[in-house]
Amino acid sequence: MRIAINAEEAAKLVPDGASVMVAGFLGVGTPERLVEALVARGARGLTVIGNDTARPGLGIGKLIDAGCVARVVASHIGTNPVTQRKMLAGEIQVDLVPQGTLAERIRAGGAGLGGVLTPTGVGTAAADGKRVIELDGREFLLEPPLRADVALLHAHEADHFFNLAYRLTATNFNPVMALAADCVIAEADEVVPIGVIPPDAVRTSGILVDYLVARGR
Amino acid sequence: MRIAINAEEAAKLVPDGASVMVAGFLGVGTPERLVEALVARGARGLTVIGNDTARPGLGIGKLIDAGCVARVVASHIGTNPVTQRKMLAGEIQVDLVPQGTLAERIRAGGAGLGGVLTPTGVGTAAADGKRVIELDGREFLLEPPLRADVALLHAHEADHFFNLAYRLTATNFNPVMALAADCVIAEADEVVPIGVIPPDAVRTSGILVDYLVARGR
Amino acid sequence: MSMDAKELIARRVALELHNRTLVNLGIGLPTLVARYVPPGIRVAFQSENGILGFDTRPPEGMENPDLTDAGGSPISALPGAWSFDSATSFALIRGGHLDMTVLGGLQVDAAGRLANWMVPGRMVAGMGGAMDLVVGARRVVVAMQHAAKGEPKIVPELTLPPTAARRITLVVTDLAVIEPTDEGLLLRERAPGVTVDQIVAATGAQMLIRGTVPEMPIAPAPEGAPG
Amino acid sequence: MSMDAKELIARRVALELHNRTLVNLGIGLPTLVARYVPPGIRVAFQSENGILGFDTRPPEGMENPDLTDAGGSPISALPGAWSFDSATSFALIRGGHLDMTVLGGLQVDAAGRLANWMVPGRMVAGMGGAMDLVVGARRVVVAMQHAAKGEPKIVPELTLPPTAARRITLVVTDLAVIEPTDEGLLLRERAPGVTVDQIVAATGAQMLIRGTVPEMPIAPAPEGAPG
Repeated sequence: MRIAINAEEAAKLVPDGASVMVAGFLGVGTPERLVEALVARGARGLTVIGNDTARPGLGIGKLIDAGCVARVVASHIGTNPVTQRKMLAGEIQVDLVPQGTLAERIRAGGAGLGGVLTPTGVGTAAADGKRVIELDGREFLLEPPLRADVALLHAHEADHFFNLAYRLTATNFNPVMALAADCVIAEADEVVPIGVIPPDAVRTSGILVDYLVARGR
Repeated sequence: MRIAINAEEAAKLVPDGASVMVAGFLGVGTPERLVEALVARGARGLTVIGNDTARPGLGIGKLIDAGCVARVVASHIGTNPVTQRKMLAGEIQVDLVPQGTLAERIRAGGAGLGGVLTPTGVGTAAADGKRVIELDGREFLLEPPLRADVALLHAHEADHFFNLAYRLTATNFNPVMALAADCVIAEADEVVPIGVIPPDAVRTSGILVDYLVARGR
Repeated sequence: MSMDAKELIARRVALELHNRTLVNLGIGLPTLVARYVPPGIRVAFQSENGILGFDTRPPEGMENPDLTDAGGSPISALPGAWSFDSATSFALIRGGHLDMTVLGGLQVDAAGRLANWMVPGRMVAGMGGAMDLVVGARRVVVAMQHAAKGEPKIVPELTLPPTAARRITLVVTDLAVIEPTDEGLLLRERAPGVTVDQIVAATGAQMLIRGTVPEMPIAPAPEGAPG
Repeated sequence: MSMDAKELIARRVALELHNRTLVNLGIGLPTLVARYVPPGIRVAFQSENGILGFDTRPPEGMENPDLTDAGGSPISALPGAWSFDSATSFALIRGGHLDMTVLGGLQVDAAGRLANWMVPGRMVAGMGGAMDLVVGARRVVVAMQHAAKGEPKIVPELTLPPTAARRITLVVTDLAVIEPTDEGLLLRERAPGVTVDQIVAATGAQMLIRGTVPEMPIAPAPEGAPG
């Protein structure tokens, strides 16, 4: 059996200036207690990699509100006017990446691949500065793998070995981010004994999870 | 609800000379009834894409025994002396691919990616004739995506919509092959009503499965 | 018959649904298409945040915070649904497993290219999944108003940044159905009560007009619904 | 103490296991390492056909045809095991998530390169997962007999096709433990009762020998086992 840490301790594992993958899609599947602990710690200068920045007061939006973020790598920021405003004010750098390319770049980072060859973005602004590879007469963008110092995950269930299972559309970026960071921290809605999550239902092995955040008391 | 076909009808959907992905790892997770129906039909000239050719009398080995196969794309044929003998006799062409590269090439074929950039095989015979791409001072082989005319899958459970769930190490190549062929045919150990396999347990959606083989009577 | 422009567009697009296929509907107007699936047609709708086979919003109090659509709104799931991660979601999209995507549009040009993700000078939102959808779906149907503030949205050449290099399949507007072809934009159908001249006047690009242009058919309204 | 060469090698390799890491054991000799996991060390063993946390063969009659190791033999699974598809399996391997792989070897050369998948002129088997394992695992330990039929397997330069360009981490044989370094092959340890001269005589490549070479420690035999 392994020992969970509390959210405050977890937040100390994310240094200022770190690159942080935060799972979730408009806040669904985002570890809110971890995010709140980062805000409480007063984290600064983070590079946040995630699908979007949710809304003010929700998920990654809380980090944006609190001024924790220097740079965002995301597919969409249209739901968060604070991100947009801070981008225009030059307070946050925003790198926009097509959503499928973002998922695949993170997967490549975790799978030891040299990059992603995608047809998405060819002939658009997403191709700016990208290497184009022609294969059998078709053009593909060579997109680099993405990794981060830390990944923050949200699971439906975790067991005492830190195996994780996700639920419905809260799955999203969690499984790919679990492989793509040097330090993986997860929070779960429920914690269960080993064996309650059967082998075919485990989506992320506990061997990949460095820390589990204890349930709130 | 959809209608299952019998294995004999399924075998007619695989024309002589077709490329066929056959899931499984040393026969585990291979659809044996489909394989046997292909043998019974007297299929000829198939290109078989799979991890290995199992053993004589098992899985893909049955296709080799019966002379159905002209070409094999696999990571390993060492467990099947018949494949080795037919290769030396010039009856079967064998393309050997590192196992992780094989899985990833099939995934790329199903995911619309232009190829795979892998460090595996650099500086070895696996690099012969391959394009090498240098990224940040590291070399990667550019491996092309793999697709086939037909994929033959084995599932633990199928529901009436043809959703599939796999079991333990019989999962192996099934989920990636399900996306990488023009026609997908599955056989299952059990068939259950829709809803018995919950959304998080489905591994291949029925929308991707063209035909399900009825249970033997 | 009284119906607004959005309903008309949605009911026409619904006729493009093929039986037993996978379809992605963009946020906004395209979402309406799900209401008008013709009788006898069964499609699986995919939401790019990770579900196939979703259903409309559940009754109040039965929402699940772990089950939403790509706009973040609570949804339900049909029996037989499949939930999956983001990499798998875009493997489906990019890999050609979607028969069709229905997307909103800012501009379509004479070459059939779509712009729908960015207006320079305005607040940037990001492309989200739009670029992957336009590249990957077998058919891309653009559902949009024919004009915006009196300005044509169908133009000779895009003045807004393109979403993809690819030629889209069909444009359905409140005035017309237009198919980009090798020869140019082909005017296929006109909305009920709309003349070809009215369409030409509201269209910035040249169109091919061959013989009589028929009135657009539309899917029936579902039973119990007004209209 | 009496033990055969394979057991000696397996018990020495077992000391390389790090707590709470993921380890892949190749087919054959490397498989034996699992028997000698030192007390207090917990590792998860991965089998590349798709399971993490597997256990030894179950009792007769309790085998499951859907649960085998990479050699096709029936295995069991420990509580907390994870089963996954082949693409995920090699994402783990190639992505650097394995602390260690233990593989058999045909040759290791002075540069620390490994050949273990093919002998030209002999029946071809294929590389299986070996190339990915050597490229991807953080540490690659080669477990092999020091010589084959009197011929050294540790050679100045590979005469067999390499498995990867990468320098492996450690070679453990029935005579010695050798570490490939920037300066060359470093003789780290000698097997019980074996002299440095005997090792040098049985080794085809030049070795670095610094001071006294200690005898190799080995993991204890598990309780209840002979030896």
